[in-house]
Amino acid sequence: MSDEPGTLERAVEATLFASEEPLTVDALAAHLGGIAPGDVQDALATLEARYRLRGVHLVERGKRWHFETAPDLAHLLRREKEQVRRLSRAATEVLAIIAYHEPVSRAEIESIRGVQTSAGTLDVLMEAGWIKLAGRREVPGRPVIYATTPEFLDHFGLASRRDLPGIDELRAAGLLDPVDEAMEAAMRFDPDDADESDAADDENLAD
Amino acid sequence: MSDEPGTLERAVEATLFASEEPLTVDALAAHLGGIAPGDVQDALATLEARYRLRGVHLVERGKRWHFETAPDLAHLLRREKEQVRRLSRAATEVLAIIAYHEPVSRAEIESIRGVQTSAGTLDVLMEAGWIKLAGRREVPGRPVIYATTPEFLDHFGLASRRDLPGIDELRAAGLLDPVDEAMEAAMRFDPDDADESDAADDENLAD
Amino acid sequence: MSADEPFMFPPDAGRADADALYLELDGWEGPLDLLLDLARRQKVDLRQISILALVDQYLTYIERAGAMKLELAADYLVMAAWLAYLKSAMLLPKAEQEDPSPEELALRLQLRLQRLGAMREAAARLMGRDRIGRDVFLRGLPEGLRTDRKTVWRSDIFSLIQAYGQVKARTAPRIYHVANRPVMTLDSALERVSAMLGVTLEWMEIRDFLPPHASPELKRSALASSFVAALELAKRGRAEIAQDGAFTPLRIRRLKEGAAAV
Repeated sequence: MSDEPGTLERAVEATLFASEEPLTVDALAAHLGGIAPGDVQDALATLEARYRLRGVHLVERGKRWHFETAPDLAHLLRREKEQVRRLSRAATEVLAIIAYHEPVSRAEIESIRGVQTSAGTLDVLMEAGWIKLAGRREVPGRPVIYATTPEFLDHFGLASRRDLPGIDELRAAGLLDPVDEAMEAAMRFDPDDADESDAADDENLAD
Repeated sequence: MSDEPGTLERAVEATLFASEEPLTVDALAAHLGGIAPGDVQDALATLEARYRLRGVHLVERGKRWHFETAPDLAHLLRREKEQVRRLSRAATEVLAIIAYHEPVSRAEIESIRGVQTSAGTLDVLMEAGWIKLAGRREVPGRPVIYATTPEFLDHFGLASRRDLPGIDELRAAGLLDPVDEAMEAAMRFDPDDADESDAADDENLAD
Repeated sequence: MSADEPFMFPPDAGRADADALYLELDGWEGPLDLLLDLARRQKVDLRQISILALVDQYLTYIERAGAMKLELAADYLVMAAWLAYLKSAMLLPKAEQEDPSPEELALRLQLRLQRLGAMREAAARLMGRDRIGRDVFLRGLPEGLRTDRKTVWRSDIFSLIQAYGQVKARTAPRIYHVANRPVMTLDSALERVSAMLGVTLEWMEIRDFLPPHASPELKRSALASSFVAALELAKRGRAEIAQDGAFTPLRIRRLKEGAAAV
C-alpha cells in the first residue's frame, strides 16, 4: 500500500471490515455521518481496485458491498466442517427456477419441474434466506409468488440477477418463457420445418 | 496496493481475515500446509507494513495476529443517534408538581395529581436529566423524594425555581380555570398512568 | 450419485441390479425428471430427441419397475398412460388424428423437457459458483457496527406551568352553584288553590289561580302545579272540575262539605 489512502477511503474500509453484514452505499454514507453517496461510491471504486490483487477482495452483491476472501484461495480456507447447507436436488432446482423466472408462483415452478413441490423445499430456501414471498399474482386464486433475496446474490457471488450464469442465452433461446407461449410461437411455424435448422428454431422459440 | 503481493502474503492475509480468532505464527504455518514459520513471520511483517496507513491494521497481541479497525477510526464502530421527543402530558404534569413542591415523594405526587404515576414517567424525567433523587423522607416507609436539577432550570429558561409563577399568577392567567377540555382530558382514563410497563409507557410518553 | 451423471440403467441392458434401480427411484421425483434423464442419454440436442424413442424407453422402464413390484407413484403411471396414448397416436395414419395432434403433444413435451433441462443446468452452474462459506469467506471476527439511540427530551416553560395549572384546577375543591329556577311547588300550589276556593262557590277558571305578575316561566310552572293541586283537591272531595271540550278552559269550584265528587 504505497500511496496513502484518503480519509474517506480509510473510513469506508474500516466500516466494511467491521460490519457484520454487507452495506449499501446509502447505508455507508449514513453511517459515516451524511457523506455524499457519490463520494462513497468513489471511495468504494478506489478500494475495490486496491484490493483486486490481494488475498481479500471488495465485492458488490445486489447493491451491497462487503469484503471476502479471494476465490482462488478457497482451498486454503475450506473448513473442516462444511458451513454451507447442502441442498437437495429438488431444492437446487426450485431455487434456480425462482432465480431465473422471478417472481414465480408455486404452480409455475411445478409446471416446469413436472412434479409437485413439497412445502418443505420452499421452507428450506426461505430459512436459508435465499427466497422470500414477493406478494401475490393478480390472477384468479391470487397465488403467492416467490423471488430471491439480496442474501441469495450475496451467497452465490452475484452482483445482480443479470449475472446469473447463462441467463441471457436462456432468455434469447426462449427457455425462460412458459411452454404455452413457446407452443404458440412454434405452431405459427411448421415444427417439422423448424427442426431442419437450429437457427430458425432458436429464433422461433425466442419470442 | 500497487505492487503485487506474494502468494504467501495473500494466503496469510485471507486466513487472518476469515479466522474467527487471532492466530499465532505456528497456527498460521500449520494451517497453510506446513510453511516454515520464518516465512510466515516475513509475510506478516510485510502485511503489517502494508496495512499501517489503512483503515484496518494488522496487529499482534500476545503472539497472536489479527486485523482490527485503525485506532483513530474506532469512533466509527459506535455511532450515537439522537432522537428528539416531546414530553408527554403525564410526564409534564409530574415534572411541574416536582418543580412546585420539591422535594416530593411519589405518593405525594400522586395525591396532588389525583392519579397514579407509573415508574416509567419518573424514569423518563430522570433520563432527561431534569429530576434527581433527593434522599428519603423521614417518615414511615422512608419514601424516596425527588427534586429538580440545574439542567431543568436550564432547559426551561428559569434562573431559579422562584421564577415559577405562583398560584395567584396562574389564576390571573386563566390557567386555573376548569377548562372543559382540560376537565374532559383529566377525567378520561389516562393510559400513561394505567400502564405499569416501561416499554408501553415510553411509547405513550412520546406525544 | 451426481445429478449430471446418467444414473439410469440403459433400458435394454441387464446390468442394473434391483438395488440400483430402487435407489434411483428413491432419488427421483417424477416422470418429467425421468424422461429428461432418458432423453439426455440419447446424447442429442433436446430439441431433436425422438419422442417415440423416449416413450419406448419410459414404457420399458415402467414395465421393469412394475415387474419388480415397486410401488410406483401415480405420477409415473399417469405419465405412462399418456405416453402410451401419444405413441399409439404417432403410429396411426395422419388422417385419423384428433386435435391436438400427436405432433403438438410431442412438441409440448419436448418444450417442457428443454425447459427443465435448462433449469437443471442452471442449478448446477449456480451451485458451482464461488459460494460464501465454501469458496469465499467473510471476516471471521467483525467488530460489528453499533448505533446507540439516545432520546433527547424536549418541553417548554409554558407547557410546564399549564400542566401545573391543570393539575390544580382539576384537583381544587369544587363548589356547585344551582341556579334558582322559577317554579311553584305542588305544596304551595295546593295551599294557594285551597285558599282561593275557600272564598267563593262559583266556578273559576284555572288560570285565575295563577300569580298575576309572574314571569312566563313561573306561569307555566304554576299552571302545571295548580292543575295537579286541583286534581288532588277533587280526589279529596273538596273540589270539582269541569271542562266543556278538549283544550277549552278548565273550571274549578268548591264542593260543599259532604257532597260527592263529580
